[in-house]
Amino acid sequence: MTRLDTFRETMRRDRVFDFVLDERLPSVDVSHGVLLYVEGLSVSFDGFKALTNLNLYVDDGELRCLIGANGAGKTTLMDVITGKTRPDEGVVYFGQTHNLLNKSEADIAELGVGRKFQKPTVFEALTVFENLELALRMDKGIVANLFYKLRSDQADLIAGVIDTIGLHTQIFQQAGALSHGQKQWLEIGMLLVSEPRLLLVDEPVAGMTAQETESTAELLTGLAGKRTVIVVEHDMAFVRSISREVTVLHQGSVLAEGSMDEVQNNPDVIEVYLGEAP
Amino acid sequence: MKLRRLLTMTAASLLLSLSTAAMAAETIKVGVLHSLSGTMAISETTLKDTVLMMIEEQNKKGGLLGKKLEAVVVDPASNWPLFAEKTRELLSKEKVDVIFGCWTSVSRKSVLPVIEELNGLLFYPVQYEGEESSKNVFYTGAAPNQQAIPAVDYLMNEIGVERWVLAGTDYVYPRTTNKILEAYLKAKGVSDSDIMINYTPFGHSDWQGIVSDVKKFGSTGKQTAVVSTINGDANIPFYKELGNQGISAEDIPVVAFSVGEEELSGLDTKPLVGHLAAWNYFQSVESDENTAFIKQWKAFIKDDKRVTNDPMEATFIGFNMWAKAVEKAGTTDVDSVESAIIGITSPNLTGGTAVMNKNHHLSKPVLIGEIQNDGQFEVVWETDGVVPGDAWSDFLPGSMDIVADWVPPIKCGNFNAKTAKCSGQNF
Amino acid sequence: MFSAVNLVSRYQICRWLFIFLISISVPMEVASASEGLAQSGKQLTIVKLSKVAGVLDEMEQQGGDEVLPIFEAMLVGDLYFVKADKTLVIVVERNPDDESVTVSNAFHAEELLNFGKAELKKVRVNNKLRRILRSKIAALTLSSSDPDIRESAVNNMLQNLDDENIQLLTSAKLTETSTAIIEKIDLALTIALLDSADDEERLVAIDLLRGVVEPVVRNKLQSLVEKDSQGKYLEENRSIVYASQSALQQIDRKLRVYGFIERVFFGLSLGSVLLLAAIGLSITFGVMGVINMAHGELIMLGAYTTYVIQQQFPNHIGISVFVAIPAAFIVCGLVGVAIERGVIQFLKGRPLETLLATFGISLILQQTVRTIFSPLNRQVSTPDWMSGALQINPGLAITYNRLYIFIFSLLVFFLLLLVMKRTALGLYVRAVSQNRDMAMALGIRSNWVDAMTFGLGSGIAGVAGVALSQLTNVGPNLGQAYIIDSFMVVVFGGVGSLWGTLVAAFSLGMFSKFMEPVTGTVLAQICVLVFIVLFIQKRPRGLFPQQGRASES
Amino acid sequence: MSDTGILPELGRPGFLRSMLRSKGGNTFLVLLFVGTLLAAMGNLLVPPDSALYVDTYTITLLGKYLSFALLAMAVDVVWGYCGILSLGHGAFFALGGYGMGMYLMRQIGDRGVYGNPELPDFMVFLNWSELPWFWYGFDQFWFAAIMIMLVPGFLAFVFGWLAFRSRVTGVYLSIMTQALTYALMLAFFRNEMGFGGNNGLTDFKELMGFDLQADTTRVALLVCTALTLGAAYLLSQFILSSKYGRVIEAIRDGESRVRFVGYKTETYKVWLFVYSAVLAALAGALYVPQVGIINPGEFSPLNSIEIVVWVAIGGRGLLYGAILGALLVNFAKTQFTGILPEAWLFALGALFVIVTVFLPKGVVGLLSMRTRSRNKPSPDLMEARE
Repeated sequence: MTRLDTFRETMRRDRVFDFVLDERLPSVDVSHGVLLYVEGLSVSFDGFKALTNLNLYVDDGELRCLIGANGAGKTTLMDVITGKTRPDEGVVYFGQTHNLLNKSEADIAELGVGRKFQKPTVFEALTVFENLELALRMDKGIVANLFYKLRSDQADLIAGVIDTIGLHTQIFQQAGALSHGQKQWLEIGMLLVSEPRLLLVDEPVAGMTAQETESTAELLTGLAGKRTVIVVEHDMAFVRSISREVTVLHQGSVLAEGSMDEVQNNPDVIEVYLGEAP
Repeated sequence: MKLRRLLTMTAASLLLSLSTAAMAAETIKVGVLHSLSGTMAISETTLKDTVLMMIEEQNKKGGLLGKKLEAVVVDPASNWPLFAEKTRELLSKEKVDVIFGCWTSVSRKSVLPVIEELNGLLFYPVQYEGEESSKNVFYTGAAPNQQAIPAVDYLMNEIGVERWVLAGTDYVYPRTTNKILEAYLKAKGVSDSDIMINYTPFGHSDWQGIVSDVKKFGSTGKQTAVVSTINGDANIPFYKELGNQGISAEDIPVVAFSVGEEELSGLDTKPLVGHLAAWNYFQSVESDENTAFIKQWKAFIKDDKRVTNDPMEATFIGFNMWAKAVEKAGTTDVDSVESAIIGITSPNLTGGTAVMNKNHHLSKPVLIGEIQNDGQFEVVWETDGVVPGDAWSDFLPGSMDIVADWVPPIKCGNFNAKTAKCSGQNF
Repeated sequence: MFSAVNLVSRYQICRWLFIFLISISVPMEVASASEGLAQSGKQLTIVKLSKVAGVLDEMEQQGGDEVLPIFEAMLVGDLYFVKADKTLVIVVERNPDDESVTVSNAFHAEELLNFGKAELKKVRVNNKLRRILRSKIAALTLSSSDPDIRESAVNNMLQNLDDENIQLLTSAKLTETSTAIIEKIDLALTIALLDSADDEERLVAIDLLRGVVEPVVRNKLQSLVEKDSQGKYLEENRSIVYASQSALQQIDRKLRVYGFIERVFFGLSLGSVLLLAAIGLSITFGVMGVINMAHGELIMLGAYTTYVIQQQFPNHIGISVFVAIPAAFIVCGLVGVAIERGVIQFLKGRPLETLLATFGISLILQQTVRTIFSPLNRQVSTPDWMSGALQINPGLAITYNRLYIFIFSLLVFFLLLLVMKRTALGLYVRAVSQNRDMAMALGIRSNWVDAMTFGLGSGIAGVAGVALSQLTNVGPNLGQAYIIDSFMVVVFGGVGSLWGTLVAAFSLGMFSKFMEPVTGTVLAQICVLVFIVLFIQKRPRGLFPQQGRASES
Repeated sequence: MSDTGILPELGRPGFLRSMLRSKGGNTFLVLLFVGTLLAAMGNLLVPPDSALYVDTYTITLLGKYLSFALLAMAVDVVWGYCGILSLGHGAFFALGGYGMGMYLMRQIGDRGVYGNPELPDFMVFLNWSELPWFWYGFDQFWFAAIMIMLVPGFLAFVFGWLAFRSRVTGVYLSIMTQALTYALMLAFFRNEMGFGGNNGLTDFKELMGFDLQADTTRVALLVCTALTLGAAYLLSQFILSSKYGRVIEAIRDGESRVRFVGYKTETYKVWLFVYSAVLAALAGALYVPQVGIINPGEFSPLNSIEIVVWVAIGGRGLLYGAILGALLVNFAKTQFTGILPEAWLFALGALFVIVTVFLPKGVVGLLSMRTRSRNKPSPDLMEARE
């Protein structure tokens, strides 16, 4: 290759240098269609088995609901996926290549795993805008943040999300002053602006009005396809309204998997879970 | 707005209150620079009261040069940088003519540059490690050769001590004293293996290990003694541990340089009885001056239980010498007093007279006392005459050649006799 | 360990019996009283201290048994003389009311006199004279009817084995009935044999002294293996040198073992102090999450309570400690409840703020104590049963005060454990600490539980103060010396775990005591701190972390 | 979608804009500038017998207060903004002070009492024969200046890196920092360390060739301290009003949540801690030549806690609050200890309790609360934080 060729190659106008590229999703290999692998996962606290040999596979672009009684291990599973809790044994892979178990919470989040907590956790001393800005997908290093200025595309994104979550009048209000439901929305908003590959949503509609619940359902179903979503929820009607695939957890392992109808007719499920309801 | 006003007001009042200069003096001002709060308050408050008593006494006699004396008391709060700050306040704001103050070496070191810069006058009343002689400071406490060396002589000659434990708190006074003693003992033919040196932190309370080591060290059949430069609070647990481990004053006597009547007052002296202390003064010494002084003190402080101690005597002597020098010079001007005071004598409370030497240290008798049940000392030995205080030890290699002599032609606090040079003076 | 000691001594009894058979006895004539005694007695009041020893010899020769009361009085400092006529008198009673002293004439005990304090002067003694007096008294009391006096007399003579004393001992042995004292006498005679002219006897003696840890023996043997400046042994008979060397080795081996045991005890003792100081904190910090910086001051209050109680019972020092323990618990407990109700309850869930507020309280408490009791240290006497040491053997002694405090600390610990595990209060406390809302929903008055918990922790701090008053100075700064150490112990052990606090206290105590000979005290302390700082990086929740989901968040 | 064009402007104001909007901050900067200027002129230009004369005592006192203010600000940066309650900032302050002290000691040269050109007096005194290796280079100001920031910064980095990486937080961290400064205190008390033991370093003669006892030098030092304080204030303001600052505040309120958003909070905290330590060290370095002594007492845990109190009283989470607190408390201390030494500890203790229980936002918080209740609209909410 001649020098000129090298030059031309370097100066090709349809490409940019790597360092000019930022805020790109790290590449996640989903060549087999599966985004999340959870295999043989066991977690115990002080003798109590929170998860026992749990297996779960979530496809790319899927919307999956996790249901189960209290203590079934739903939140613990999310904790493991996001790096908060280290399992005793088992494997968690994000795509084909990323082993989530040896990564820190921040690294996992950077990979594109976003989480909404059961109890809304927003930064109360910051404004709604700042909360969203903080969650933006961007370089999370110190120097970058020290000299950071909001770009117009990011501003557009935030504006869009604010429209979605309906907090337009509260943009510059401190998040601490929001109502419970508004905080839920804000947290969902933070999840949206971070543009994650995988969304873990823990009880999104608790404390919401029926109307809000409906729009949440709309939002989540709208996301599916573009992103992968795992929802933990107790509200069966809500689950039914959004879900195509449901996983039932019981005592730390998967009891049943399938569509809502299938699951509801599963005798095991009826016995341990739904059987209690009526 | 309010905030701004508040800030402005604070700043303004700050500047105003600090810059009001003192009015011209109708009286002779005596600065008292002793900690009244913090860790050193225990010891120093007494000295503040002593100075106040002396001033009251002097005023009863008609003051000095026809003027009344006025005490200016400040509290440096056992905080060493604050000592320097308060000295500056005394000298530049209050314009005092003399300062009585300081207890610890570090406080004196902190004050030193300021007092030399502003040409003040300081009387320092506590025994210390020596190695210093400032133009502006008069040292009325004991130098190491007025306390440590006579004590060792006593133990060696009268008790027949052959093995030595030099135990001290880890700061400059014990370090220096022990260095001097080590050199002195070696010069006397004591071998290295018969000297044990140990340092502990301030306020050390767990003495089991060290006392057990001392016990082992002393069990070789040779008479052993502990020379203790252990500071204040750490002493009681030390003596208690000695007593509990069955070491009596007869087996291994401890001679201390920082344990006096004040430290013993109100303490359970049972474990201490028979141990020794070396000072220039004990309350138990019988003399007319001392009886009068004790009476005066108890009346002044309105407490019959209060005791007197060595630094109080040093304050007493220092104050009397200053008063005499002022009268001799006819002025309170620092330079005149400085040259007038050399050679001035003042009666000791223990009998005899103290003399201010050319090196700004005193000649004083040295007494060894044994601790009694009642917290007093019984004098068991004393030097034949007075011992002149030596600013620079003859037993340290660094200071052997240095002499302090504030009389012309030398007029230097650290004159190197070998090189005939005077270095490091702040004026 | 104790049985091992017994075995050894039994073995030695057999050996000394052998010595007994070969020893010869020389009866001693007791000198009769002489007229010159009073005359030489007067000398005591005149001569310089360095000459007094000679006067004492003279008196002993002249007076015989008669001088015993004089010597004893002189030893304890009760011998005075009348300034006017230099008559020696012995103090019988001091009358504090009118400052007068009742005395008896030193030579006619029945003659009682009354003097003003100023008319008398003490006969001066120093430590050297006391030693001489003690050995003279020993010689005179060797035939005393009290075995304790006889034993201490023999012990005194052990230090000074001259011909005269050996003769005294030999004769005393014939009439001695107590086996313990006979053993001691035999030991003395065996040591004396080392100076015998017969090398065979000396070898036998060395063999007998093998493994005896009495310091006198070791020093004596050491002198047998000394070399002169050319490196040649002073002792001519090589076999004696070798025998002594091997005997010494055996003694040193034993001493090393004892030294190790002693160090372990030191570690345990320091550990027990740390445990006492930290355990109250472990309750308030571990269970309630309150950073009580005033904890040290509560310890200090406990110590001052001891002082006040002792002031109330000046004649019953021994019992006052037992009164002080509940008193300190109540006083500090109440102060603790007051602190909780007054300040801490407003700071729920803000641990860092409790740190600041309680630090302010600690300053106030310190200054209050300073105002009430003066900044000087206060006198807390040690009861007799707590002073002295348990002499296990001549090479190993354990001081009583530390021993009792060690036992006491364990007692407090297990009592607390019992309270926490077996009582309703303990149950409530644990319930509230794990889930306040749930506990409240179950009808537990969480405010009351908080106050009680804090009171309990504070009360225990007070009890620790009682123990510490026996070891260290009782002054306003007492608490500050322990607060950082206490926090270190609790954090190291794992917050909320009582057992963790126990293990942490003792292991830190051991660690620093075993570091001490290597590094010195200060460095040992620094090492402990650095060690804990590093350890916490490795295990942020301490040795015994509280587990479970609750601790995760 | 609605109009989003205004968002970037309204969102987070730029540094300059935020400065302009911070009334308290501006007042502070102006006061600092004017006060220092007046004091300097009052000392140098006004004749000593004039009523307007500012004596040297006041100058050194002001210098001391300002160094304390810088120190308080350093603590506020980590505590008020990031929730790291450091009870060991006195250690960084003292280390900075020792760095400066070592330089000043070397400047004495052969003017020490023993006349040794190489060794400081206390070393001759203890029969040391040569300069310990860690004293090398301190005869050069540039080297000393670097070390003053490097050593405490490095210590803070190592400590912070270990602690934050292991997620030692809250109370544990506070106690660890306390242990750190306590250990350092014990170490510096040891004479073998080669830092002068209990006596510390004192009897300084000159700084960069200027006589330390000259009035001009003192005024210059005061001006330097004021400038450093001002610069540090602006820099801290810049850092804390950047997005980095938002993250820091978010960490204070919910560290694990920030981690789930993808920020490596350890790194954020470590660098903030290092920055704060360097500020504290600078304060120490400015403090030493003005008071003339540095000794291990500065490491005492009590001192570090007192710094925290200044911040708490002034108002944490506000830079000028911390500064105001340091000035107020120290001014009160100077006044009180002169009049009623006994009462000072009572007053200080009571202040602690009252401020923590009733005034969690300190004096400034009290003031700004008033201001806010008068200006109803919400934009002020933003300002209150700046």
